[in-house]
Amino acid sequence: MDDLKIGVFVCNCGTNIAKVIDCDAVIDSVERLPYVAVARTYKYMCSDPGQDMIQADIEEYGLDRVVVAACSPRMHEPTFRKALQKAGLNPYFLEMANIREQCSWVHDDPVAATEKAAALTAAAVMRVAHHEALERRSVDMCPNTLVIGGGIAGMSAALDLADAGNRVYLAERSDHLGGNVARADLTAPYLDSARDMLTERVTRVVEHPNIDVLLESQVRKVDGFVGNFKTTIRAKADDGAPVDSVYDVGSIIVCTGYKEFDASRITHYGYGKLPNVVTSFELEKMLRAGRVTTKEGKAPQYVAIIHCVGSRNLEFHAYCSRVCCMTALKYAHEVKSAVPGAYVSDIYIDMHAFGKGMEDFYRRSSEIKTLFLMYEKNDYPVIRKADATDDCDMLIEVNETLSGETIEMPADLVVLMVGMEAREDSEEVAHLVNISRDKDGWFIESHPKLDPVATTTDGVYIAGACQAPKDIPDSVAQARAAAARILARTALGKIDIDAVFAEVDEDKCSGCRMCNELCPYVAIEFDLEKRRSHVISALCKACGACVAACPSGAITARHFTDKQIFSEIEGVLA
Amino acid sequence: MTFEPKIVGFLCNWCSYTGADLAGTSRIHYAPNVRIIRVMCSARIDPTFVLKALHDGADGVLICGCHPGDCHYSEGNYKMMRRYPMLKSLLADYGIEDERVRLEWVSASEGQRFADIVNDMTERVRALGPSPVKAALEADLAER
Amino acid sequence: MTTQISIDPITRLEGHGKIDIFLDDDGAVADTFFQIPELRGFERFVVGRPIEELPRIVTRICGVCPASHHMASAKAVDGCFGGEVAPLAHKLRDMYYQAHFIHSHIAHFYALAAPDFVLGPDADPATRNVLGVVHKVGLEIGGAVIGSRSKAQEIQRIIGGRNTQDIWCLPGGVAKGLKPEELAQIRPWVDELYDFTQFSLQLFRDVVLGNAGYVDLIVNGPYTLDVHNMGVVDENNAPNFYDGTVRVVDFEGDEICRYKAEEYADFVAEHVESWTYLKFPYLKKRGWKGFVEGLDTSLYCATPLARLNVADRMATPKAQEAFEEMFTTLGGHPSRALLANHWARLVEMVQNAETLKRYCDDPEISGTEFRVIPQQVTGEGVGIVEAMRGTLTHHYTCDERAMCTSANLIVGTTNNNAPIQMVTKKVASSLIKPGKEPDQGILNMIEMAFRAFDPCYSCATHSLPGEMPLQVDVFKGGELYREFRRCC
Amino acid sequence: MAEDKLQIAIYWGAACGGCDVSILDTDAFILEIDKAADIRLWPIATDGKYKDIEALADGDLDVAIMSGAVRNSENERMAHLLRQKSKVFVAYGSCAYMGGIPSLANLVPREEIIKRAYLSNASLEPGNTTVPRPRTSLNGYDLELPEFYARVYKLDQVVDVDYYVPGCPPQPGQAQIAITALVQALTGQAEAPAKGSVVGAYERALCDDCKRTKAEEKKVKRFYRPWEIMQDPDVCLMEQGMLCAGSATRSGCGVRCPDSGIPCRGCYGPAPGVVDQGAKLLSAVASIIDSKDAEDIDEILLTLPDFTSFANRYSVAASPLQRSHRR
Repeated sequence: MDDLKIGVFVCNCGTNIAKVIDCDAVIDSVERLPYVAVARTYKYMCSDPGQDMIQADIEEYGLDRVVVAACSPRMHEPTFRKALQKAGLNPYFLEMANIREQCSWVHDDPVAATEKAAALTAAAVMRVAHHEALERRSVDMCPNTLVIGGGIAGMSAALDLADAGNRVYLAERSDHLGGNVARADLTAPYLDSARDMLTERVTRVVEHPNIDVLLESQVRKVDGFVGNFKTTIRAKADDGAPVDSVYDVGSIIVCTGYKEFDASRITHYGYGKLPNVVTSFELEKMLRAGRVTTKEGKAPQYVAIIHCVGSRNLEFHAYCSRVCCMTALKYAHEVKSAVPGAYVSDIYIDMHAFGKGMEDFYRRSSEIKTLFLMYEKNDYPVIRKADATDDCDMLIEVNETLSGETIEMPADLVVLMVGMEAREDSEEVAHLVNISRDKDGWFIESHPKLDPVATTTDGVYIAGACQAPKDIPDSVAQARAAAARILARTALGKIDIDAVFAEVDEDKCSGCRMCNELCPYVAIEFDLEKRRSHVISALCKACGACVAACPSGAITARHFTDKQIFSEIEGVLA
Repeated sequence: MTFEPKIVGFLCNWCSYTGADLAGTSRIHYAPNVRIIRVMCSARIDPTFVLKALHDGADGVLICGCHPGDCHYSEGNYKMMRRYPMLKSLLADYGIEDERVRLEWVSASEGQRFADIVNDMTERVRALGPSPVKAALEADLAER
Repeated sequence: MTTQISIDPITRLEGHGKIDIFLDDDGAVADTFFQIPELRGFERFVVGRPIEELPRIVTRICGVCPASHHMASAKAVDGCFGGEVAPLAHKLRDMYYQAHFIHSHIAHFYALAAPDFVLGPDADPATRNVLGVVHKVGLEIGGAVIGSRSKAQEIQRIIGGRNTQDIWCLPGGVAKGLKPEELAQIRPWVDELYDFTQFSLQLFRDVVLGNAGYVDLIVNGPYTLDVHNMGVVDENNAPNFYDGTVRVVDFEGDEICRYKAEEYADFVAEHVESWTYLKFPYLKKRGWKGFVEGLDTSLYCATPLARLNVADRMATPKAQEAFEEMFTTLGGHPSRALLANHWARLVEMVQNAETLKRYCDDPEISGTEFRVIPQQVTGEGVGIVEAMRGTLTHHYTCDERAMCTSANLIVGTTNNNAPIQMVTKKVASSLIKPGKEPDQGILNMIEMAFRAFDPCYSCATHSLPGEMPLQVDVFKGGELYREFRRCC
Repeated sequence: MAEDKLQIAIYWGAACGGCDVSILDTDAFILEIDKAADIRLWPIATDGKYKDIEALADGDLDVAIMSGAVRNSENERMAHLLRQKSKVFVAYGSCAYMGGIPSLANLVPREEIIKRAYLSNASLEPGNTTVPRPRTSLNGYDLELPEFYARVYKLDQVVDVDYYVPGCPPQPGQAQIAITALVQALTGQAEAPAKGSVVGAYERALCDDCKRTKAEEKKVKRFYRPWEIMQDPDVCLMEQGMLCAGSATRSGCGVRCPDSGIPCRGCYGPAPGVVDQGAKLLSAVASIIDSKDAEDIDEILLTLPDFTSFANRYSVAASPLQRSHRR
């Protein structure tokens, strides 16, 4: 370490940084630190000239470590790592100081902000001195994929993968394919038949030579890591006894879908008590059977549709279930055609008509004389049994916000647009494949915008409504995106493993086994013969839980070593 | 001159650090007293880091991780959740005032919350005055 | 003008203790002060700890007699839980403690006391050590000494897991029992140890009692004090080291008082002087009367001899024979001859070995009911044992979660603090007189007085170890003009 | 004093003497030391003259072995003197190495220690108000006591230390290995260990040598104090809910405590490279608590009171905070 040469590059980010932070003062303060060979500022470090400057300095000064004080590393760390690599330096010899998002953008006192920026930069300098060269590695990629869930998303993903020549195991818990779409009649906004669409998919899947459909099957266990999973699937055999089979796959797509909100939880809608209050899925069933009637078997004269049942409220789910508005409009059309002359009222909070063809659909729904009534969030419409003198079964009282009046609507049939919910087995599934769930139980994607199908577990993807409420086109798009991600990897035949992971020093490991159960990715295995723990680097996600927990300091987190963090502490406090 | 506390912040990469970045992109202004050290997960935060920060002169230590149930690594933050009360009682035995070390859950979308926490903690630590650690260790040396 | 003599083994020297002797203008001893310069604060820093941990913390008061602290502490902790202890555990602890007594007494007698008697107080200081003893009595015997000490240590280790910094006791019993195969292993050693105690007594008879000069020195020398005696006895008034009643007998043999452990604070109190960290225990009902001798004094010794002085008899037959022989030679029971402490150790060792034998023959000793789980926290306990160097008292209180709320310790050597002050002055006064300048002899004489007590300042200050290194510096007119030194 | 013999001093600071006993307990090995070396100072066992040590030139002693912590001005003075006179200075035993049990006193203010010892305990002379003072003038005589410092120091907080021998006390066999290694290095028979090394102990934690079985499932629903349950003598104590510092403690002691049914309390100090034994133990133990609910965790921790005195039983002075900072 004696002859280390560190270059420090402080970015002005136009004026984003420089208008608050005195970048020259930062340079002055870090120049005095050990090993700093050169320190410069530049207008835009991430620009090509900025990167060129870093590369030129690496060459000219023989730099072996680089600190860039600029934006968040979450923004440009990959950019500058590449710059180092191009100049022949190991990319992990970079450390960034976040002086924009966490300094110039949040502080207004230039003196204090400059002092803090200098401290953060000093910490980066002190840290980077302890950085080690790390190499990414590659392992063989098994081309097979396990798709969990045989709904529209699962089938779509399976078909793309299978069409490309790869083996797909499609595991479905129930005894048939199709998922929730199989429960629908027509689809919005073009009123196409869901059944036709699904039949095409199911037939292709079942007949596809590269797809093994495993009905009445549940995934029991997932071992291994990206490219090399071993999955155990329990199927119901002919005689009813369960049989476990092991499948080798390189990737897993979770397409477990959603379940509908239980309408009886909202007591004031009287679902389960008032016989003619039904859920959207119950209406679908009537529509599929071609007969829309009341419990008494009569054609309803007044049909009321209530939106956001379980969605968009404080009591149950704050989120929007995304498909109900357009489905409700679809019902307006379908009810009108099933019961000509019926009056349809549509009681909503906001009409979410995003997406292709939807606004048109909304307009067309108005044209067929659907009565739209708007109510305030959390100010629920009240349903009561009508008096014998009334010509309807029920009366719905709505505080209508557009008119500002309280309106009483007659109804013979009330349709509750039940929202989507994470399935009750989502926790179990998350555990099985080691992915995370958000507070509502939906699986979490790797990045909400840029990586919406990958998860925190490499090789495990999510698609469809298990990730969040979604309509059919979005589910299919996500499924096919997941398939494309997998195909891109199988095409290479190899996969890259991140260079950042935890390592056990076997000369220090005492075999206490404190760490064995801590890893969420089951990346720690215990060698019973040697009595030492060992990290399977391909499985490790580098969270560092085992590193902190190891009572004898035998586990090291690459790129987040104790020494590196200690120097950073010293740096920020220097 | 008012006393400006130096607070070391240990933030998990996925939620809290991102939340702090969000405070930046949202231009939410807050006190400049917290210096952030990024770790991948709050589970990586060895209590030694906190002790070292206090030894090295920090007036306070702020630890932030994902909300329970929201950990990027499934359950890392629970490890921190368990270490925290033990660490706090250890620190109390070493005479470190309660408010100098704090654990907060900050999600990637809670830029405002992060800023509020920093402001609140800065005020509380400012009210406590400088950490006694460095001064006491120096006074020990002077006695000898 | 005052002349100051510093006998200073610590502050400017190797050990931990200091004697200042002040001479008057004529050169006679005006006053002496024996100072203990250190304090560690165990009584305070054990507060707040789980009470059951104390037996494993307070052992660090003294690395020479950790077993004594461990036992006293364990008993105090038992008290905090209502006092229920598995009967087998009491036996095992007592057995273990006998082994500790044996190796400690062997070390003291052969390494520290024997040089004075075997080689004589006038021998060349360079040879007046344990190696000198070995040379005189023969290498074979030296081997036996080392072997016996190490066997006694090994017995302790087998029974309780460690032979130093003991760990074994838990509230209600002990952490491990004595397996039959372990018992079989130690059994022959116990017999050998018994033989060794008989050998040691014979050695004492041959070497010491065979020399009229020594006997005279013991019985009639300056090493006597008219203070009382303290020791723990069983229901028959025989010495018991692990458990019993504390009995105090005056130097004429009359009982002054007896008390149970939990009553200790009614009978003993500690006086504080600002010039030493070590307190001065005295008989509380008599009040602090200063450093005075006589039947009215409130001061007492707690030493091996004091233990035999308060006892009417020994608990085992061979020890009883030795007891009778000793007091007959000393001219009656009780005795004030401080140097007889060395002999008393040998007598005690016989009882220790005989008791060990008895336990080895106890059919229940290798049972498995060695601990009961305490059912209640009663919050207070006092544990008293006889440490090698005197009666040792640990007194704890705890809260309902069994966390220590207070601790008070009166340690073996502390009991003897005042007598040591006094014998120091006595010896100094007999040696330093107008016109008689102190010489090398002062060292030996003072050292012999100290060794009689076998003081352990590690224990006494809850801080400092070991035996007593000594240095005498004689100052006249503020100038150092004589110095005599020795480490033991 | 033979010219070719090593010159050695053995000394104690604020110690219990157990370290010296541990050297004595090497039995016959003492005679070997005696052959290879002149022991110039060893208060517990041999003759030696302090003034001679003072008269030595700097570096005349080959090795000084000091046990005990530094609690007062006298301990410190001796540490400096021995350091100055010796080529190699060894901190011997837990107190010298980490502050030891005496450094638990660092969690308590000095004044409270004095108060408890002399002003407020059950057996004090009624009405006593006297406390020991550094200087007392009595009948015209001036009496001095060393200064009782505000806290305990480990040796390397006071002087430069070359090697450390851990243990309370060091296991005699290990002491022998450590001393042999030093003697061989000093006589050119072997390479000297790197400065700052811990000698006389292993590189792994105690679990490596502990015979108790360890299972994969290490989860704690509640802790048990050693007296609260009857233990299984063959199963990891941590798995039985008993706090054991073995996993965070260097091996070398011979596993005497867990082998006898008593959990390790950490006397051999942290594993190599670990800054604070207590923080590491904390981190590990917390990680295996079986709960994800903050309130539940608090409940569970009620079964583990006073964790601090387990975390740093032997190492308060060595922890980053070193002492209580309560004002």
